[in-house]
Amino acid sequence: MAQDSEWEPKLVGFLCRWCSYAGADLAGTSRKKYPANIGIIKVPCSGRVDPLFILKALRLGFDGVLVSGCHPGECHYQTGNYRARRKIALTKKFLEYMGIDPRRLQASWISASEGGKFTEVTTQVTKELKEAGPNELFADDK
Amino acid sequence: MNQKISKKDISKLLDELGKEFKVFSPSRESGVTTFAEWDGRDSSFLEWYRNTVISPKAQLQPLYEKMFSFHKDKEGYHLELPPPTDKKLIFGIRPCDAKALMIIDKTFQDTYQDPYYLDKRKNTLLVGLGCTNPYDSCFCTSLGLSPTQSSDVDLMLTDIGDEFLIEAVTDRGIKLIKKTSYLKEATKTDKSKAEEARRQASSKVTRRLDTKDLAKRLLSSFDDQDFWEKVSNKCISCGICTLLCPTCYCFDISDELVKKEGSRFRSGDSCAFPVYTKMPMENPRLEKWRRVRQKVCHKYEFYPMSFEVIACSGCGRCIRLCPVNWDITQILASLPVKVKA
Amino acid sequence: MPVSDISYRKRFLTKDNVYLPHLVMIEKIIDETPDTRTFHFNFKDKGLREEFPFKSGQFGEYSIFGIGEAPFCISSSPTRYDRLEFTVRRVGSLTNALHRLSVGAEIGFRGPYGNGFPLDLLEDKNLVFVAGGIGLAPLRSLIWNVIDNRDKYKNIDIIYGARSPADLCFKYDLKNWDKDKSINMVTTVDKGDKTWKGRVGFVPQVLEEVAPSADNAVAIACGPPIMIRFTFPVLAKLGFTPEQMITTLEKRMKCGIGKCGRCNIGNLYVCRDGPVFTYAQIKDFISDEY
Amino acid sequence: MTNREAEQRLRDEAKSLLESAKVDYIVGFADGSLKFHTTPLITRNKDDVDHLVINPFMASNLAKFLTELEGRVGIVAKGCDSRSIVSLVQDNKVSREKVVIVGIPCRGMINLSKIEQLAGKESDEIDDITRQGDKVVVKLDGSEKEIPVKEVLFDHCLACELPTPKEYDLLIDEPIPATPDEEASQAKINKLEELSHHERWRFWQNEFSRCIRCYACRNVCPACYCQRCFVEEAEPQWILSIPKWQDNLIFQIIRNIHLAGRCTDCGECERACPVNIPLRSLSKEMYDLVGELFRFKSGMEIDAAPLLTHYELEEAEDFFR
Repeated sequence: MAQDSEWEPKLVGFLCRWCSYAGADLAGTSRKKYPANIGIIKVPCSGRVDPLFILKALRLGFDGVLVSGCHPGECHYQTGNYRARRKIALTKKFLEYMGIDPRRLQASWISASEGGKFTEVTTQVTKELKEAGPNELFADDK
Repeated sequence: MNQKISKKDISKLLDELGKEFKVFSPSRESGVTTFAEWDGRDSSFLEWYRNTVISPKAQLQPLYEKMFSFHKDKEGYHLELPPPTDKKLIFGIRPCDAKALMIIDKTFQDTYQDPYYLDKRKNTLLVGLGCTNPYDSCFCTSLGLSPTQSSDVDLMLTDIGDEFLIEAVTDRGIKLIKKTSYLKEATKTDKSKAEEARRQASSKVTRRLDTKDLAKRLLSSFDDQDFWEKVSNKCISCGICTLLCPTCYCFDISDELVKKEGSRFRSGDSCAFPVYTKMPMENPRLEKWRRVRQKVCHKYEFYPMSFEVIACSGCGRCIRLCPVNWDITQILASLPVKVKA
Repeated sequence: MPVSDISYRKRFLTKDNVYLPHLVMIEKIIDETPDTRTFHFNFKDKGLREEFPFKSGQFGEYSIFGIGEAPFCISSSPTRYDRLEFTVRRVGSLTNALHRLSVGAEIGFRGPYGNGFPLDLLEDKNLVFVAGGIGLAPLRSLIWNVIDNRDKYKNIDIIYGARSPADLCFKYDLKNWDKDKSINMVTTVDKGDKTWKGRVGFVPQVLEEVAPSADNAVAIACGPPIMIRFTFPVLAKLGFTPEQMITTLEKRMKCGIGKCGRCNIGNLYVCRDGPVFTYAQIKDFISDEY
Repeated sequence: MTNREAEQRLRDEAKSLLESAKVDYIVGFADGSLKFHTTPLITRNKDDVDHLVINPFMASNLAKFLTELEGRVGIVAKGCDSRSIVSLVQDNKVSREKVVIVGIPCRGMINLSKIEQLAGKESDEIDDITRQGDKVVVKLDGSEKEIPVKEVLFDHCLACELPTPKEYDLLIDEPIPATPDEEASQAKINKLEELSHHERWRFWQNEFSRCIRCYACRNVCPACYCQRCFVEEAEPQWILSIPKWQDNLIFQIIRNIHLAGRCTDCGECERACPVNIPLRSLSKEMYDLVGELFRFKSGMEIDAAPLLTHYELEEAEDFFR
């Protein structure tokens, strides 16, 4: 895959408003630098993330998707993140079977107090996406 | 005067025609039979070709096609039509599928000319190939067709063993014959062979559809909800019978936008889908039996009312390809209202 | 009513392609009700402005490029203005997108399509207009048309209703018609509010109370299906024959010209053979799907 | 019990269910109008039940009709169909009390496409197809050809884990034990898994460029019971209604993910596809993933909680940072 060194991946983060979104906020206010590559969409719970959102983001040309919710046992709605876990696990495995680089779908548990972890995760994900190269999955070459 | 061509020469003939036309011939790709652009591979389709899953109508009304593209700049929007169509030749079209094109011409010519379809139609020559091995689902003879003869093609070929007898049906066909190599003069024997082949082929079409007073019978059965519910109950409301029907032409129009550029497309649509008639507040054909009734009545009642021709050529695809073996000939035979002769 | 004669339309086809829209500009946006807006628009090509021909009751296909296309009637009268108007209630993806537009936006328009109201049938007649909600839009085009040729027509009754005072469309026109001594204007709402001093009641009921004479009259009704279903029996009771009742129908449409298939009622296409029908035609439809 | 006896018993039972008003409808199979085809028989009329058949061509999954019919339904169910019914009961789409499951032990259904390929003729040109134990005898142009049954059964039948319904009210004939042959059933998928990501994506791109968006795959599927499918949503419009391969592919990926824990590997999607897209290579993969990650098998245990409404405290953690 052709890629010049200037190229920066773009990713969408679906962040749970009760934890990871606040975590991202904390990273911002505590001036921890996290990559500008991520566009954040606030969701009420990681369980809200329909795999459709992930595919839609990839169809629109984003290079990767990060779904992030509360640590197991800490869901604001008790069980939302457990359900998300099942969905995301299946989606990730299934997309890989279809031929989508597994690095394009990432998931994490980040609490409201883990601004540092948010920075680490986004940095790591961005790095991996850079390795994976631009998303040309849905390019109209055929 | 008739001509003939040896089956061995068909590949060469198609190569030659390919210089002037984009030639489409029966092809099997990933197990699906369709008409694909002739690329000189081989003429083995002559061995297996009975009829294709995807009818040659797809060359004139593709599954989806760009109507125009648009982009926006400082001056506003600019619309651009797709380039004009190529000259095409469809080799091997069956009489049923050729008739089907004649049927949908009526709609596309009615009141407003449909430029996309009619441009392609005008620029497409049809070389018919008589059908000598019809399916058990075929019922073309009930609609006044012959499996081996057609007035809806430019040239008609009939299998007479190692050769095809060629008849020019239109002026375009005559012109085509004149400039084509590999043809020989047909003899009397050839012609009688062709006669025999035609006779045999017709007798092989065994499925029947009684079209006598069909529109009237449908009209009288129109309000019989019990009947329509009963015949529609096993239908799964998929789009196979409509999207693959050579006489179904309904379409949807939708836009695709990528940043500031985009295109308007039209794509095949089906009256089997509830969304087809869905309005924000209501849907006149929400119930399955209404949609099935629409499909049946459109073909055998409304279309003849508007254009004096049944919108069906008996190709049998809807029966062959249906996942639940919903059979239009059975449905029409079971109409509750029989009009006496 | 005959299939529309399109010869006059030919001159207005872009590149001989009936599906290619004209570019038009939104010149003004009027909030009619909380969910309904009227858009004034004009052709970008100045040549078309002069002579764009249409009849009251005809419709156009409006598109936002990248979102899609939908049919709406032209709600202004061919006798007025050097611009066109259409009125849209926010109900789906395209109507939502239209509501997000601002003045100066460029959209696509093709038309006019459909048959329009049969003006020759209305001449020298008493006219009874019955409208509900946004159903006034097509009638409004006809009403202004009639007012501008007032001496060709006899008495005019307008009975118009909406769910609430806030849902009344074209309040500026209603005021004008109310003032016009030659028009009997009756406005009603299903449910009033503190400030509402007018009538309260459903349109068919009010129609029955107003009881316009059927003598030498034609009733033209447009509104939500439920209103239409109750209005025809009232008109019949008042002595109107099916031939004296006219309505305009709405269906899901794509092409607007009788090809894409979905707006049929029996063998008629609402886009090609309508949208204006007499009740005599409708009640003879073999389909109950209108 | 001979097949004829089984058929007679089925008809008798169906008739008595209707006569005793235990059910409003009987849903079963009748001979189709084409050779070697059956067609769903959905009826309230007790005289129609004489058309009920049992043969190796009952490929449809009739559970699909349960969500459409109002009232009590007596339904003919093979093992796989019974799993779909159980799954619908788990999802509260069908009430167990309103269904009388007439179980049919099944030795696998014959895939006509496989016969056609082996015979080099299309099914209407074949004179006869009969199953004799582990062989299928195909009569063609006056000659007979014996084919091992495993070569002509549907792929999903080869892997069948439940030939005889576990959940039933009546069982016609003796139960048949399961003899799944994963390896044979999995052949197409294994081949795919050998490819690189890129090659696999290309493969699917190619397959889905044929899709005509007829939605037969969705509409034959008993588990696809949504009143409104995401593909028809207009706001937001998730995928284009134009059958471009990209959107066809997204439709099918999402459909399969949405069906996780509901798909019972009945193979209907692949059978219904008019353009030969190997859809079971998607659904079976999801079926296996569900088993692998969560040890869940759709439609096996009627008391099991649906896959995606349930969870274990510790599972699948390695997908999360």
